[in-house]
Amino acid sequence: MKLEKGIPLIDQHDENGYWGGKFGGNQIAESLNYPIEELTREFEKLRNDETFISERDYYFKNFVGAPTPFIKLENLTKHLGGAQIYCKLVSKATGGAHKAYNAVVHSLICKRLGKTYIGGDTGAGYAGKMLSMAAAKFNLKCKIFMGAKDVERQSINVFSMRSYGAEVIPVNSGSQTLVDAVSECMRWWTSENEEAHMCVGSTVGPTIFVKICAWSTAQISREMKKQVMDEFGEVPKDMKLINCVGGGSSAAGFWNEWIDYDNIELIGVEAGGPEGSSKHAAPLTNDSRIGVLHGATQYVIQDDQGEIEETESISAGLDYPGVSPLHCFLKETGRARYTSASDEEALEAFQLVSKNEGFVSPSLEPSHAFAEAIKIAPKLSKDTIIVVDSCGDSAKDSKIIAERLGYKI
Amino acid sequence: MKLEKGIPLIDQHDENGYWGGKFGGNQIAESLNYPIEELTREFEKLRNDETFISERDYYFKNFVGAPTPFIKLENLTKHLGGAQIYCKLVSKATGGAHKAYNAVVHSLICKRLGKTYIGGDTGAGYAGKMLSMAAAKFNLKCKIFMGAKDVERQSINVFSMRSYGAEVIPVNSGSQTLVDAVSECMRWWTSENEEAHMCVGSTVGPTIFVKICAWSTAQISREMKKQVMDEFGEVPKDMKLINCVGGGSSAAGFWNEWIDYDNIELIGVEAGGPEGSSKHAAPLTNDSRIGVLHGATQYVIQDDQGEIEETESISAGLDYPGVSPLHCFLKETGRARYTSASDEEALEAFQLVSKNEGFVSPSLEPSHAFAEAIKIAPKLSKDTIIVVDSCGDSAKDSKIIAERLGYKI
Amino acid sequence: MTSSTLIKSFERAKEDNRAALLTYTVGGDPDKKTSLNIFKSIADSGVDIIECGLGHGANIGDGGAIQDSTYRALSNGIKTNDIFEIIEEFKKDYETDVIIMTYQNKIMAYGEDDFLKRCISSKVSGIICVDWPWPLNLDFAKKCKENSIVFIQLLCPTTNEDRLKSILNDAHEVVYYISMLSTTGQKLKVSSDEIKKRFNLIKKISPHKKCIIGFGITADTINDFKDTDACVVGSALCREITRSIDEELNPATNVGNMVSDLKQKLSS
Amino acid sequence: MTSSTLIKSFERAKEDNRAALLTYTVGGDPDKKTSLNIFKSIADSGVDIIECGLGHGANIGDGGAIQDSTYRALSNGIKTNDIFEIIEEFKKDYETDVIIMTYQNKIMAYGEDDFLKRCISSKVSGIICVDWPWPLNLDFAKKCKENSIVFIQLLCPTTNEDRLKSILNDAHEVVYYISMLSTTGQKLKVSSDEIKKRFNLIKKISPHKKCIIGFGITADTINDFKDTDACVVGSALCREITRSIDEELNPATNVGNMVSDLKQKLSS
Ligand SMILES: Cc1ncc(COP(=O)(O)O)c(C=O)c1O
Ligand SMILES: Cc1ncc(COP(=O)(O)O)c(C=O)c1O
Repeated sequence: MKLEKGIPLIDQHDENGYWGGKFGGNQIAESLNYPIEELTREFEKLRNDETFISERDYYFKNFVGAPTPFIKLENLTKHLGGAQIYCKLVSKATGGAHKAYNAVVHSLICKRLGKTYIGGDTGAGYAGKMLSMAAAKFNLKCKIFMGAKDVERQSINVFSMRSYGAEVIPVNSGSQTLVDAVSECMRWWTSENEEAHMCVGSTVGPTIFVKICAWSTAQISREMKKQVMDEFGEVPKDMKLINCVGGGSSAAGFWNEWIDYDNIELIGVEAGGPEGSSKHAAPLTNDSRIGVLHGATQYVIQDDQGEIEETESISAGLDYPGVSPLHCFLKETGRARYTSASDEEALEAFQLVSKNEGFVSPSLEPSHAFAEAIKIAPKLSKDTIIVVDSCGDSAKDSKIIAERLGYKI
Repeated sequence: MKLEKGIPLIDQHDENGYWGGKFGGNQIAESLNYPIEELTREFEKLRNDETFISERDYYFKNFVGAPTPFIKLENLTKHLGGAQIYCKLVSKATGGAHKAYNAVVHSLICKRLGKTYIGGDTGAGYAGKMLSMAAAKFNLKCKIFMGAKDVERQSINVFSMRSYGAEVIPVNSGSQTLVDAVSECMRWWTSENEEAHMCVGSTVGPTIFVKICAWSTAQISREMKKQVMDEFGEVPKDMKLINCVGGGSSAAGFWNEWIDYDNIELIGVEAGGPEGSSKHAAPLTNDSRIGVLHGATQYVIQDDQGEIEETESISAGLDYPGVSPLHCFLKETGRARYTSASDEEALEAFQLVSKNEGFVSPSLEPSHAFAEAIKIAPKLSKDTIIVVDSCGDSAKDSKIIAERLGYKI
Repeated sequence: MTSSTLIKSFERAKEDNRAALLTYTVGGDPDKKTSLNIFKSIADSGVDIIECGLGHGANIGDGGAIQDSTYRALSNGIKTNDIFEIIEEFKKDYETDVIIMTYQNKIMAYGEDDFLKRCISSKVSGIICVDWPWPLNLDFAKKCKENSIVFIQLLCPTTNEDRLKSILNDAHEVVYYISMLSTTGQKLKVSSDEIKKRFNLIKKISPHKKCIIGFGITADTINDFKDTDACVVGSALCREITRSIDEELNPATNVGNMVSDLKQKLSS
Repeated sequence: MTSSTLIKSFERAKEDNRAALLTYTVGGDPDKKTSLNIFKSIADSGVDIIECGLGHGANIGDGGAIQDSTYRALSNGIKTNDIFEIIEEFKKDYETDVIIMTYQNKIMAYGEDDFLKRCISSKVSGIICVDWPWPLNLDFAKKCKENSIVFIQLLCPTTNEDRLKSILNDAHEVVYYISMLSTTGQKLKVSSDEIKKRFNLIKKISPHKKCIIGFGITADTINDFKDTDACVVGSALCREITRSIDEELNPATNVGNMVSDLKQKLSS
């Protein structure tokens, strides 16, 4: 399995949609073949269409709020006393996370397809919230599928989605969480694809969804490259880019422009779950078995029957049993290194970063990435630049964090 | 009482700190005379100090996230069918509101004063949260005063402040809300001013605090002026700028650069409270009596004994019995027009805007401003430009709104 | 060769001047013993071919009724091996053909080759894999053929003519036409005539392939399809199992009665 | 002229070779009748001058103990007129001077001129207004003077020498030195010596003005100040009122006892 240089990562799949001949693909019902072909065709056209690109850029700038800041964490660097720690503050994007890029692009595509209805999955509620926002903006009818358990525990987000006019469908099957929401969303699309477009909330699902999502989040590294050049005048010799990995859309976007730079280390951090537990949402770190989930081949947390196993993580956004084919590919080619952080480590990282930096208050997902940075920074020299993607804002996690830290809320 | 052209509004006070010879001033205990003189001297130096200005601009850009978007609300405009409605999306500033500008500036001043300790008041928690964030960033010890009732009902924000390392002091006196928090903060500063700096969370308090705060939020109209020129190529002939007014910091910043343009109408919207109630937080609209509150002369909601009356508004941020001397001055000179919106009107405006626009989900404070826009827009011509300052994000109000709209949260 | 028996089942129905009747129920629902009884009862009631679901939790094609059956089986601990054992047991007493309908991950987790071996040993006649579309499935289909198991390709209303022809060209003796864009168990949202138009197109391209029509067929509409090759009723039966369990009735008996009724409607 | 009686009170203490004793309690706390009794009891216990707080909810200078008294009075419905009535009643039987200590908004709300008229009719000797600093207060101070009421300017440790001189230049016969940067009722955080140093500076600049020292003085430290002009004890008394009310004792008696004790300490 080999990574090519000079070719966008999202295009390094074979004719069947497999990266490295193995990960991804379109393992879908025949009823989805046509809409997926249609979408694939349309996307290939649009990504080369200047009007579309400038439309995308307009909304990225004016609604998502590009560029998000790239800043040095002076206090944290001093505190850890090793590598210089920088941060890409993607949490300042509209809605507080990177999910807005994908939501905007899918909404624009939906309009181009002449469809007036869009549906999407959501776990913690970020993807759904941002899709609802975009849908309201672009005058699209919107349906969000969400596990019934998540509907209960993320009720504030459910309310937001509804206030943007979206219909929120609680999914009662299986574990009643994200994995089931995605399944149900795909089932819905199977029925409605003549009228409706589907947005998958991360770089998972059939190949075209992986591609669109990563193409959207690539904005993160595109704007960051300029910021890095402004800051250092050149690409630093020794740079490490650390990102949490759930589905993998944030990491894919954060790394996209840097993949051809061999001297830049890419580190993905999965959710290790509570210390002592074995229900990790860390398919790459745990070398779980390859399987098919939501239409694509990938590492999947599953039992010997091929049944998806329940995962457990303090961070709702990382609590997914599969992982993007892109990351499976980056792992097998050795281009990226994957590791995990436990719930406890993420919590500690959250506290250390918030207290030291103030402006950077990572949600629990990027707190996993910070945990790794905190682990390795002290051992590294001042010439090493660590950049952490702080891809989510802690606001959504206040309640969970407060309870864990023993505050009365 | 007369407004001068060519002189910044914040400088149009007399030697005793009174705007129009009447509003503002320094009605403080003798123990605060020295620190206020010191701060006044220092601020006059700093606002002319290029290094300081570029430091301010650096943090406005990189942390607060300037410029915030200026966008047309196409869907709402179409829906209302009259004036063209634009929106300055200040809610995209760090922390979700304009309070970050003042927090950053005060933190920078605190450092320049050689002080390592900063304290501030907060009502709903915005001002306190952003001051805690800034304090963490700039390595300052931080104390936030908050009414005990607000501590209870805004517990998530209390937790945030604590996670940024701030000490949150519940204030048990009086109504246990913002008005008491400000009083207590001033008492604290009376004791600690040799070591500590104080940040007042809005354009209220002694003259110098009004000035610093409005000077900070002026960033809003400074950046917006460019955006208006980009959009229209000139200053539109018929433009109305609508802003909610609590303490008045947001409106002061939104209007600052436009005050000399007589053709631009400035409309301030106060909190009219629940329909049928008389406990309005609308001192300007209700022509309440002039009094002294928190060190400055202004319109104050008070009884015939000079005791502050409890106000009532669905929006925590507008629930303040006084109002900035700047706005008293703008009202008496006739430069700005003030009106109010009821809780119910604000809620309706929130729904209409969210559903139509998606990306713009105003908190309850700017929902008051939108209510006025919705009221007047249909009667106006297409040549009229209405700009609403959407100065807060609804996230903080989800619970309140959901409950009011009958969602189960 | 089991595959030849499968074709014979179709031909027998044709001789009766009617379409073959297929049932879909989830193997192991609600438990091994009951499931075996249900199959026996279905067979006794005159079904031509049994489709046995090897349920998958993270499926993306099942409607609510079949999901309920699947979760019942899975949460009762039913494993892939149990399904094979049920079929093996069933085939000891019955000639009725059994087709497995499943999802790719179930086959992968078992191992493709092991899966086929076990199909043979338990006398499975064919395999339908919902999320393994043409042409990705060709290698596996070939292996099936080598083992005399029919791999049943799926077609649907939006399969364009080129693709239709290519799939039919690669297809084994039997194909499956998904009557409408939907998951299983939804109301028929296209007319029977429209379905038959597509069915006829398929038959025109491949006159000798048997084409099963599925999705949305119930006792109300089954008669419309008597002059096709075959049709499947699934969700209605799964719902009946659920109802029987909820009301503590005997699911085997009730499902059997339903099948008799369907058979009669198809024959009249 | 009431103002002349105020000066006499200071002079009488000086003749005793001690500082004058002032008490601060909140007028109307907890109600009109009890408050009057407290004042009487304080007077009977030998106080030289009574400071009567006209409490304000949105005050920015009161510590916790005085706030408690203020809120008790306000929530019992005490109005500005009630305070004047208490003082008027008190002055019917007592010669002891009474000074009002309040905040500007209370005076504004009553009306400056009405306020002064009522001060005169109820025989108030002086006014301290915490949040009405020099020079903003000069117009009002002038009006006070015209009505023979002493407007008492405030000074503090960070009042620089220029300002100190200007204030003293404009001040009436009596000034008030805030001993430390704090609200009322906090622990004395500077040494008595340091306070006396500032006191002496004030006296050097204005030898003929009487200077009251306030903030942080209790029974423990009062003796340190016997050779100054006057000192105030406030929070300790307010706390005693609160304690008496909480324990259902007679606040007038208890506060009186406390004052006797303070007077003795100041005299010994
Ligand atoms: C803040 C944040 N980070 C990360 C993730 C994980 O998703 P992905 O790995 O696709 O970025 C989520 C998902 O909701 C998220 O909200
Ligand atoms: C979003 C928002 N808008 C407005 C206000 C009112 O304050 P001001 O009038 O000073 O802008 C607040 C205060 O908390 C606020 O949070």
